[in-house]
Amino acid sequence: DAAADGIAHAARQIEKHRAKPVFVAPGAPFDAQKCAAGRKMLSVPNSSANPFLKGIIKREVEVGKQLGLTVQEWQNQGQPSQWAQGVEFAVRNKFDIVNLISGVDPKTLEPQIRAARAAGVKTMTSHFYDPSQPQNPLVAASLPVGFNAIGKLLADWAILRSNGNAQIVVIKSSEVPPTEPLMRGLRDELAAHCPKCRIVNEVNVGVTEWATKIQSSLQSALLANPGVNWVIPIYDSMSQFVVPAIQITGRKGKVKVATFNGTPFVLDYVRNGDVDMNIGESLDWIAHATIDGYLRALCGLPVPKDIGVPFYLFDAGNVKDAGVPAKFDQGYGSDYVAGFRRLWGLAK
Amino acid sequence: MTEPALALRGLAKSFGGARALDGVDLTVGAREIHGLLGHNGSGKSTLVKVLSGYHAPDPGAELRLFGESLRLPMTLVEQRARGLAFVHQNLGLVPQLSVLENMRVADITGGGRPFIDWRAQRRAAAASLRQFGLPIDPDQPVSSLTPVERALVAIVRAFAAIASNRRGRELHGLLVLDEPTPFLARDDVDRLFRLMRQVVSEGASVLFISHDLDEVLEITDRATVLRDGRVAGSFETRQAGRERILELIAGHAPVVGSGRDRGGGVRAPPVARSAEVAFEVRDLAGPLLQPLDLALRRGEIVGLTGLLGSGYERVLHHLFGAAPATRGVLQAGAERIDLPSLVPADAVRAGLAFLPGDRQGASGAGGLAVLDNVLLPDLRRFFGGGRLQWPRMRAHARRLAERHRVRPPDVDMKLASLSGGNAQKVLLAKWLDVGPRLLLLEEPTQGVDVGAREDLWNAIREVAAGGTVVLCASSDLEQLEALCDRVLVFARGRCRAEVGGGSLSKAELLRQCYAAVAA
Amino acid sequence: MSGAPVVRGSSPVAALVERFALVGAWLAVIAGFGIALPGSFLTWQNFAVMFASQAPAALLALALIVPLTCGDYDLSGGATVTLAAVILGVLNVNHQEPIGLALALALAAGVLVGTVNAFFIVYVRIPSLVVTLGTASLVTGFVQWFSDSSTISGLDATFVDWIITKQLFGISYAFYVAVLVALLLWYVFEYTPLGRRMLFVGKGREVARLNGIRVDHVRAGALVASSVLATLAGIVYAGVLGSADPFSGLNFLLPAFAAAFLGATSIKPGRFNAWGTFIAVYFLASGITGLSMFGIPLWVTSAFNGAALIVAVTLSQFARGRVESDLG
Amino acid sequence: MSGAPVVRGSSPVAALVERFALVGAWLAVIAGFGIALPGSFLTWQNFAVMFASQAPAALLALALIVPLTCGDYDLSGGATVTLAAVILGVLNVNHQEPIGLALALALAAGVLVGTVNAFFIVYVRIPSLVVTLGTASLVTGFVQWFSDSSTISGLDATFVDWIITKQLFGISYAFYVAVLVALLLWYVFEYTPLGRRMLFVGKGREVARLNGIRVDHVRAGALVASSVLATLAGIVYAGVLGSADPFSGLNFLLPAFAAAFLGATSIKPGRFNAWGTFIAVYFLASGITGLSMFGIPLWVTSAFNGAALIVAVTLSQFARGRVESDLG
Ligand SMILES: Nc1ncnc2c1ncn2[C@@H]1O[C@H](COP(=O)(O)OP(=O)(O)OP(=O)(O)O)[C@@H](O)[C@H]1O
Ligand SMILES: Nc1ncnc2c1ncn2[C@@H]1O[C@H](COP(=O)(O)OP(=O)(O)OP(=O)(O)O)[C@@H](O)[C@H]1O
Ligand SMILES: [Mg+2]
Ligand SMILES: [Mg+2]
Repeated sequence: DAAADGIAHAARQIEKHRAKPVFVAPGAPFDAQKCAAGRKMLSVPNSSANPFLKGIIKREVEVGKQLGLTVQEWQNQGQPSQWAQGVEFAVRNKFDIVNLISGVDPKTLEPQIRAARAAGVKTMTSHFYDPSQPQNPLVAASLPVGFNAIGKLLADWAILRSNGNAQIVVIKSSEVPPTEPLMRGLRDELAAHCPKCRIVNEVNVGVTEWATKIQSSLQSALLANPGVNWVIPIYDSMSQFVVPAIQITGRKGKVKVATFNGTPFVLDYVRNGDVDMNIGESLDWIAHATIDGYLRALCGLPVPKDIGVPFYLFDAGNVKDAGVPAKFDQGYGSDYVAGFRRLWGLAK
Repeated sequence: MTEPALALRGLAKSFGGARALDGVDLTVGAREIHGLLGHNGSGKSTLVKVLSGYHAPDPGAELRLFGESLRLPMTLVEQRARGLAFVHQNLGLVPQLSVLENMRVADITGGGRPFIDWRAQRRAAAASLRQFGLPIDPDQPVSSLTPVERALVAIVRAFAAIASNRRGRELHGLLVLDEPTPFLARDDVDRLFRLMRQVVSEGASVLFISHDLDEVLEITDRATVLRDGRVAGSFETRQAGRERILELIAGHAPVVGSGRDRGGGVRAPPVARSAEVAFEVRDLAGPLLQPLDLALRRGEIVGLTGLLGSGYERVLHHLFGAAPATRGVLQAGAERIDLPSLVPADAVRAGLAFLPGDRQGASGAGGLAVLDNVLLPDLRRFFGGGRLQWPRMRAHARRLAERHRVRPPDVDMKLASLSGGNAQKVLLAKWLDVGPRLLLLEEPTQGVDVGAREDLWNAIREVAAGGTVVLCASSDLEQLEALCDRVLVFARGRCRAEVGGGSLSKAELLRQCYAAVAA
Repeated sequence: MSGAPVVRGSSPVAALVERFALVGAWLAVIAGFGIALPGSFLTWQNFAVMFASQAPAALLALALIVPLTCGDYDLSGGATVTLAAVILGVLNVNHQEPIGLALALALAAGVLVGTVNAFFIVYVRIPSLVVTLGTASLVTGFVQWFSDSSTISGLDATFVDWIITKQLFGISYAFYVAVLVALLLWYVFEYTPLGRRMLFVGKGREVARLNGIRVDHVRAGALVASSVLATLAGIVYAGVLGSADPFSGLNFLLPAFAAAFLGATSIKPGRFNAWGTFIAVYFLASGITGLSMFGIPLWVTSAFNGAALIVAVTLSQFARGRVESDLG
Repeated sequence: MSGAPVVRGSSPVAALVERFALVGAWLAVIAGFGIALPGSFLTWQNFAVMFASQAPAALLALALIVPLTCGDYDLSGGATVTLAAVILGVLNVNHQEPIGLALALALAAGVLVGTVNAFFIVYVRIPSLVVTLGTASLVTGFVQWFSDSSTISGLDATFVDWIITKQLFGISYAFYVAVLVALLLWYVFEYTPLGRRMLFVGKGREVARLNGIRVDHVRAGALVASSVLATLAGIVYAGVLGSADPFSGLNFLLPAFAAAFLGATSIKPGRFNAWGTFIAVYFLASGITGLSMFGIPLWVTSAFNGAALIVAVTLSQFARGRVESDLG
């Protein structure tokens, strides 16, 4: 019947992401050093206080060193006016690329990006759009992430682990653009493959209000809906407020959590059984892929339509690979490093 | 024991050069009620505040309490151990807090006991209130009390403190009362006196400050008169005659005579009774003011006086809308101003001007420059070409400062850093400069030195000569004599007498003041 | 009750209404949601959960009323909460120090912050608002450096158990920490000379001096106490989350002030008082819990906070005849 | 200059030092980073950009000093900035209304917020801190609902051009908006009777009243002006980014207050003044920009803000002999 088929489908999807990630070349080999020689990239994170983004930039700097690409971070406190200053800074100081990482929406900087383009500075985004989303016309190149696919994966996991009967509370932040495709994926997958599953409640909490509002509103939602057996905080840094909410309402064990990002402290939660599953990405891999993609764009080569960093599911079974306590890049294997070096002609 | 309760030697206190107290010796015997007299600003309250440890005195003062030598300022513990209790002139109550808290402040804020037994505190407070026959709920906020009740609360507080400090069966302590009586009705005063006699009979001593000679003569054993921060005399009250005391208080100030002569010379001839009536006050009454009718003629300078607390200064507050009157009308020519609804802004627009007595508090912004303060009332004059013209303003302010001999004549200086007297000159100059129709002055020359006083007087006479009506509330009788055409004498909120024409002399005024209270 | 006097404006009745209006409002909110959602809202568990998870907020609000009573603002309270949490996290998790030491150092940090505040406010005589605005961002900077801006989970299990797992009457101990602090402040404010000294300092510095109270000592003490209580709030916060969150400090500050001012309209109207503040925190929390159980979007809760504050203070202002209040 | 008096405590020299200390500090910061990063920091463009992108911050700080001068706090300023931006976004983008109408309504919203504040502060006599704390979260709630908590881009192109693209001396017009407002406030504070009245209301309400100033009118006016200027800040903010961001309101508030207090230590020490505030904003911005260019870790910048504020105010306090200041 439909329910059984759905569970089977979910199982197939999950299996795809249980295997150790394998490196798939994003394009033809090219002389990355020649292309990168003397070029400069300014990486503007959503906020310098975000360890995930900071991690990516740190690794971009290292990768850049190998290729002769200068990478600099634009320190900021998450204020759009500071991002604007960053773009202007890049223009003035003849950077070649402005790299807007995850969360800096080009549309909040259109005047500056237009100016940059006029000055011959290419603005690129990575880890921001979903392939299904049209990228901002001012952006020279962008390396999207399958947020939609992630939504589907989260749904599949819930379907599989709940035997096709997931009663879900979702915690989301609508103001962050990736949320929309991710939620779409989640809903579609549930609709398509789980007749009995329901999203009981979607709690929308602004990023600035996570600390003050997630815990209390989730507690209320859980108490108001005793049937709930899944909580999906779509970004895993939310879970530091989700886990205590479940604990304090005495639903530990009855309510499971699945989330996305692979932030170390959340992987620790997985190890302790507070979180059932966390979809992770390797920061170092993202850094490699970003620089690979950008250099291709810079040198007029075809740009991959996707950042191509595989999602890897961490659950109780494999989370120890991520380290104890967990680290950002562990558990994803490392053949991608060799892979990229070969592509870039640094190794044969 | 024969040791005096209090023995002060060479007590001096200066405020930035101003000597409020200058080598004062004061002895209060055991079981003695000692009077302390002196005109306004003579240093009485300052002496009290030094005793209470609020002011640190200038070095060199000696203090012996019950034979024991102590360093000033005394700590609170020292004071309480020796049974010192005060009724400060400003009473020292916090309006937002309850009667209970204010009455028991010493107990409930004092260290020592680990926690407050409110039942006991409330009982104690209630008991003291009952003993004084006060129908006051201890849980009322002080802000909801009438001034009389507030004074009584402060008094009861002090008596309770004394009564609680026994050595064996003997009461032991010194009760200091800084002008407690002005607000009190006669029978309250009597009750106060009975209590004073009682505590003294039980062994305590009292230092009693008052302007009311009859009170002093009635209650005190000995008395000391302060004048300009020095001791003018100290005597057995019974021996000293009333006139002698008045003379000690008034002193033989050099300017009295000369002031009068020159005053006479400069003063515009007494305004003819025929001069047209510019303002008419009808049926003015306020919380502490009995109904008053008053006709003011163009160019007239009318004085208001009385002893502290007689409420004469309130006439000004009500006329200006600074404190709302309960009823009354001010008829200014055709214009009819309803006083209960009057606010200062409208008063100013109607051509009134008011110089409050509390000078730093209400009449000038100490944090701002002399220039700012002196030009505030009418800035439109200097608003030309779409801007305030500072050069003109500065020049004008300088002229005013020089004209009124403000020292130093630096108009960019903070008002607060001027001397008291100089600050006063600035604030008076402010109003004189705009030439109001009715000028309300409260202690216009307080703290101003003798020479400058004359100048201010002349300035006031000048505006009067220009047709301005001046109402001058002051307890400085010499000033009233020199300045006014006639003077209204108040007591307990009612106008008791009018002194004018030839009979207007300092001595006469003094007599009337004390007669009025007695009445 | 025969406690410290309750200063009242007008009639005894109006006074009583004023004193317990907030409690009434709270009960009304509970009744309202209780009728609407009997099964979920009106359950012991719901309140148990709310009591425990709001404990840090309550502690911070209580911390703030200490200097407020003496007439000083402590805007660094929020940052101090985070500071304490992060010190626990870094020392206990990253450096594997015993929890006891971490706790001691967290509290010590509170003493330090408070002392710095007191020095600049009382000795240098800079307005408290300015000083604590500055120290707030200094502390924030330190926190970002010390925690590397990342959340630290895995705090000592026994510590977390004591705060959140262990329960009495089905309520985690966290709540009782807040209750104890409220009791302590209530006792100090109401029944000790120190409390009265603070009150006199706050309501009339001059008179306080005239009565021989060491105004500077009292103010300094209050500022230190406030910071220490804020660190306690941070410790409980870390316990409730089981992790140290380096960001949220500031978000707690304004609601805490709101609760403090709201609390000052009840129980002892016109004065910052422990139980009023305590009730205010849980009144606001109840409203928000009920609203979110209805699945009402979160923006309503922000509005609810603001509206509740203004309405409550306005009512009590009219109850006392719109006299200029000397709060804030 | 022979303008309004600069009241001084002690010696003229100390006074002069005090007046221009902040300017000196600014120059020092510029010199420092200039030597370190001649190529990038010490360029006209760098300052041009900083001037433009900090214009909203400057406008908000200027808005705050209006009620501060009259002795009232406006904590709703930050929320009002966001309110204006979001009104522009929703009306002009989502509802396709002409930008002119959107601008008019944004400013009208400012008048409304200011009037509400004034009503509760001046008429009901609730402390400004409490009222604006409440309205701040009310406005925040409204903004989240109105904007559906999401960033809105695609504002009218000509509007954006006017704010950020069009330049004079290489600086976007945004900056000149701030300059104009600073000029206006400077003119009002220094050269109009109104400004003097505000000053007296702030320095001594009773004095002001007894000199015939309608204190309530002045305070109400100041509160409305403050909210309107805050909306102007929001409009410029939206223009600078070409989009409306519903969240950054609060981030602006505390730095703006810091700038206001910092500004009150210079030019006209002891008074909130337009140019002092203006300079303070850009002094802090220069420091932060320099630090970011250096790639100095973020926590340093946070600390820098706080340290700069405390150090500056402390110095000026010692310059004036630690007298109780009547700011804040
Ligand atoms: N804090 C102060 N700063 C400056 N001068 C002061 C201060 N307190 C009192 N003075 C001045 O000291 C002098 C004595 O004041 P004091 O209050 O002792 O007079 P007094 O005898 O109590 O007068 P009154 O009978 O009116 O109460 C006055 O010139 C007064 O202006
Ligand atoms: N806080 C202050 N800062 C700067 N200068 C001050 C300050 N206080 C007083 N001065 C100056 O000290 C001098 C003496 O002031 P003081 O108050 O002692 O005068 P005074 O003797 O009381 O005169 P008056 O009898 O008019 O009150 C004056 O020139 C005054 O400007
Ligand atoms: Mg006196
Ligand atoms: Mg003097």
